[in-house]
Amino acid sequence: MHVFPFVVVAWILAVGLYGIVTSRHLVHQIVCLIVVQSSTYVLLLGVGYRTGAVAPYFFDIPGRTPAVDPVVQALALTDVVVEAAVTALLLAFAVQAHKRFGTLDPQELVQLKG
Amino acid sequence: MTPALRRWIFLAGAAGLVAFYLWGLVGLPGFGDYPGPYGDIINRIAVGQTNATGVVSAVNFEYRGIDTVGEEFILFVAAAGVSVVLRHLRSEREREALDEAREAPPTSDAVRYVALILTGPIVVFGWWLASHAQTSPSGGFQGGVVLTTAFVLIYLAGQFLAFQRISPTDLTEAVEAVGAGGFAAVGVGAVALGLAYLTNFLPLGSTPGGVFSSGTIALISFFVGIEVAAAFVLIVGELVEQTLLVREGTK
Amino acid sequence: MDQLLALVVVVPLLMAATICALNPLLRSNRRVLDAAAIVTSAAVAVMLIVIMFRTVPGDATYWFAGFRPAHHVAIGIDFAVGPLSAGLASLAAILVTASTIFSWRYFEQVGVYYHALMLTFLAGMTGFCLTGDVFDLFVWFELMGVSAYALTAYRPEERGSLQGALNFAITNSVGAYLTLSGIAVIYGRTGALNMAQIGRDLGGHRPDGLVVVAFLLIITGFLIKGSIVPFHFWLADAHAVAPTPVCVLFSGVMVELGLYGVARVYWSMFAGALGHHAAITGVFLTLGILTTIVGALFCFRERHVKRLLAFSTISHAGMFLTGFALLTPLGLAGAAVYVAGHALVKAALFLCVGIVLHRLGSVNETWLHGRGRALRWTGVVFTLAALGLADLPPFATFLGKGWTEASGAARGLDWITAVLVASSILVGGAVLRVAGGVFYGLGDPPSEDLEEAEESSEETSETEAGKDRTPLSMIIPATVLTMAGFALAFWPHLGADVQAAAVRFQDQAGYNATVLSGTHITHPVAPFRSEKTGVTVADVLSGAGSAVGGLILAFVALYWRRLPVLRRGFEPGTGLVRPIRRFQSGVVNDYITWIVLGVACLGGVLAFSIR
Amino acid sequence: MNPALAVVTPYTVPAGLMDALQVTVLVLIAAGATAVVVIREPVRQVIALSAYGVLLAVLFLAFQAPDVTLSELTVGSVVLPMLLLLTLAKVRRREK
Repeated sequence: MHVFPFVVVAWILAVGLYGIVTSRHLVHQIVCLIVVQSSTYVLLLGVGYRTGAVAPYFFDIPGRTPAVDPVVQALALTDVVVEAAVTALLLAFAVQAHKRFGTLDPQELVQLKG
Repeated sequence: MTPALRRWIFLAGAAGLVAFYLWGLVGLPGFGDYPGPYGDIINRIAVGQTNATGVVSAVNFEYRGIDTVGEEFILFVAAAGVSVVLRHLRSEREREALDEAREAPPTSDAVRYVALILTGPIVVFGWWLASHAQTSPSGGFQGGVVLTTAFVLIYLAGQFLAFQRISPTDLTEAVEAVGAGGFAAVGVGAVALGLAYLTNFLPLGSTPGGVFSSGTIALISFFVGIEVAAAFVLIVGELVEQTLLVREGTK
Repeated sequence: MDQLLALVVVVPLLMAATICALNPLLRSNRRVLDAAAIVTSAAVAVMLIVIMFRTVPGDATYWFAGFRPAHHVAIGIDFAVGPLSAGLASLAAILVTASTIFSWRYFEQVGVYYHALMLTFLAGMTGFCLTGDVFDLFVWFELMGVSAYALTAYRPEERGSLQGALNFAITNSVGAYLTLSGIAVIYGRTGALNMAQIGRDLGGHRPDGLVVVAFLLIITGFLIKGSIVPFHFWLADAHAVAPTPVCVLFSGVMVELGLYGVARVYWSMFAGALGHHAAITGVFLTLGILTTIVGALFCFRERHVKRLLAFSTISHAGMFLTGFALLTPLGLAGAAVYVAGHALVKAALFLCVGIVLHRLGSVNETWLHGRGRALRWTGVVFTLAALGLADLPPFATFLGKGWTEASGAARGLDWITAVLVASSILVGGAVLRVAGGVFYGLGDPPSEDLEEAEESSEETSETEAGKDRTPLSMIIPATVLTMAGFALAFWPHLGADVQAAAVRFQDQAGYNATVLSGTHITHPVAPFRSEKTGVTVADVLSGAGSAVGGLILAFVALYWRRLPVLRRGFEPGTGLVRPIRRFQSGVVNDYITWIVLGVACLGGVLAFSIR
Repeated sequence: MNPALAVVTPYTVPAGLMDALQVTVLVLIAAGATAVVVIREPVRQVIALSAYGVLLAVLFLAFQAPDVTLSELTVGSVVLPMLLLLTLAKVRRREK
């Protein structure tokens, strides 16, 4: 359990990148980008975790109870919003690209090169 | 580059990247041993300083409030970008097609009733989340997204026309801008009083955890809630409109 | 506490929200929108210049929501601003002002969103320059990025602009997530997000794997934004298709902000731990020189004028990175002045290209040959700016390059001079070739490359082409920017002031004290001393040599087919670069592959050289 | 704080059980991410993504992050799949 969550993080990152690189469909590629980003959530919450501690809410528990790190949770929330925003924008691009190119294969979405 | 060649180059690179990444990750203190001090300090002082018992909201809206301002504007930009990119699709002819498409909602009755029944509770739930940022695991963002879901249910329940009635685009845009701008403006309130930007200048309330406790945190959470709900409604609305357009085109 | 520090970010954001809220009212009233955007960005520029001068005696800090550090531990987010960061941010604001003025007559139709996106873009760039918190750095980086993606696709009816925006967004998002991973890793070690605090906690220990990994991951996103080889592929795709006023910002400051991010992160967080290892210089110098050469070669063979300027930006980004890589105050000061001078003339060049597009409806050098004769004043401004880009004294660019070279020579790296001069000649030659061919009809039009002709055919709808007059609102910003690039070199004590700012930027202990204790201490402990900054004969020779070389090269390229040697079958530049061209495939899958391979290779080199 | 509430001892899951839960979910997440990438048919992939979002949400709950759980559930397994399906609907109709 010492490093296992972090190994999973590296695995998710690598798998997501593999998906982006081998993708033949833009929507598939965007989903793979979501997977890449999900590795950062697991990493963030993983580094802020403390064994046996409670969630950082002190409504009905005493203020001195050991709690996990609230900061990484705030960062992860920001991260989720960024994910939603970037994905929405990319999907709009994809819809337009499909209209203009008639395909969503990144290899054929080539207007410019060189 | 052929796909096969690309895959091999990638696999070589990824093997190196993962090895390198793991070399760094094994240097972490180990899972479950968060070393502090940032989070521990916040956990110790937050309830006393802000009267918010939900410390994550206190971090989001107060200690690291400027981050959240940036974050809300990222969403704001995304909604604007989606509008820019998709609105160019609509020529006049397509607009007419769209008006016709609105007449024919392809939803089954069962789905409609279920959706209609769910809408009320979801609005209430979303509102509760957005207004309890300071006490419990919730906040403007989650509340806003839940509110969006309510709009989508209305869409399922009725028809696209109703969706348009609930959220005429201009109004939604204005609400979104007011949400994002309102958050930024709450911060300016502190500047006007000679305090640092985003300083919590409202009374904190007498008991930690009350709905109106924690001063600006509750206010900011409210603005975030409407900003998020409006932004997602805009994004979903644009995509729904696109889908309807083509549906009409294939008939 | 200086409220201006918060207002420079908040004001553009509030204005963006306001104009969107008033969308129905403003939609038919475009001039109000234009005026709002111009006034806001100009006001931000003025505020930032004021901040820059106020921070000359010592860095300023601003703690949001009033949470000052308790017992030297930061609990809030700070803006920690010195003259270099404020100067770079004001450069961004100046360019946004110039391009919004230019847009006054440029777009036939423009919605509310264009102005709102320009303002959020400005806020993102400003926040990125000023922040002292590493996660906040990521937030502004993303705001800047998302605004830039949306602006790239501002004309989605064209195929190229979608492809450019997609490649831009996907590569830069992957980079941003790697940056975020690095931030999370370093947070796991130090439990801090404030850059000064992280620097203090890391300093004094031997760098282990975690520190090296965090450093490389964090800067990967910035290197991608900074278009450093092999992470540069997205740039030409995005620049070729973004609306020209937006290109001004992309080339002028956005790329440079990426490199600023590298320097900021290194000097405030990692310098103490990584040491001023020869390996750091080696790695960044290699990247910088490689980028310089690749960018210059691609630039010279390009016929699509916007892409040509884009590749010149890549080449210059390499030169800036070279200045940083020396790790000396003079190298950093040279890079800073070079960035400023380059931004001004590059912006002027892009604006002139916008005018050409507005009047003639094309950016294809072959087609445009001789057709720009009527645009006399535009031709003069373009040529002057091109000479500035080729480092002709007394444009500020020659000082920046000269100081970088002088500092390199002082570290025994004389060969840097040769590489920089050669690249400047190639880049200057390419741009001057365009100037001579398009505006004066000199020589022969370059031979038509069919593939490229197709690429640049889709260039007409961003502005209503075929206008008879050039509006003053277009030519004046271009002229003023060129003159500013000229005047910057005459700034009294420019070298001494900028080098003093660079010394402070590199003084990690001083930065820590300012941020965490609120005290100003000056004890330059940088490993390299300040150097002499006056204008030396070597600076003038190197700058003038580049410009003259560029002129000669431009004439050779224009009159190539009339020269008696090697006339047949060999166009200068093309044969040289054709094999490399395959790399610029336009397929984002390839670009991500190169990014992954690049990070792995850099990681390997760093792992074996720093320990 | 209400003194009556202050004496309540928070319920904590026994450490061994928590470890087991976390390991199980982490393994499932690694498999889920792989599945999302490997499934090439876009609509099925979106469904897999939705399930992956739920897995992440469970993990975040086990990491004591209820706030992030809620966000991940609403965004990761509802809103994003919805946006993706709308995009696919648009794109597929055109292909016919």
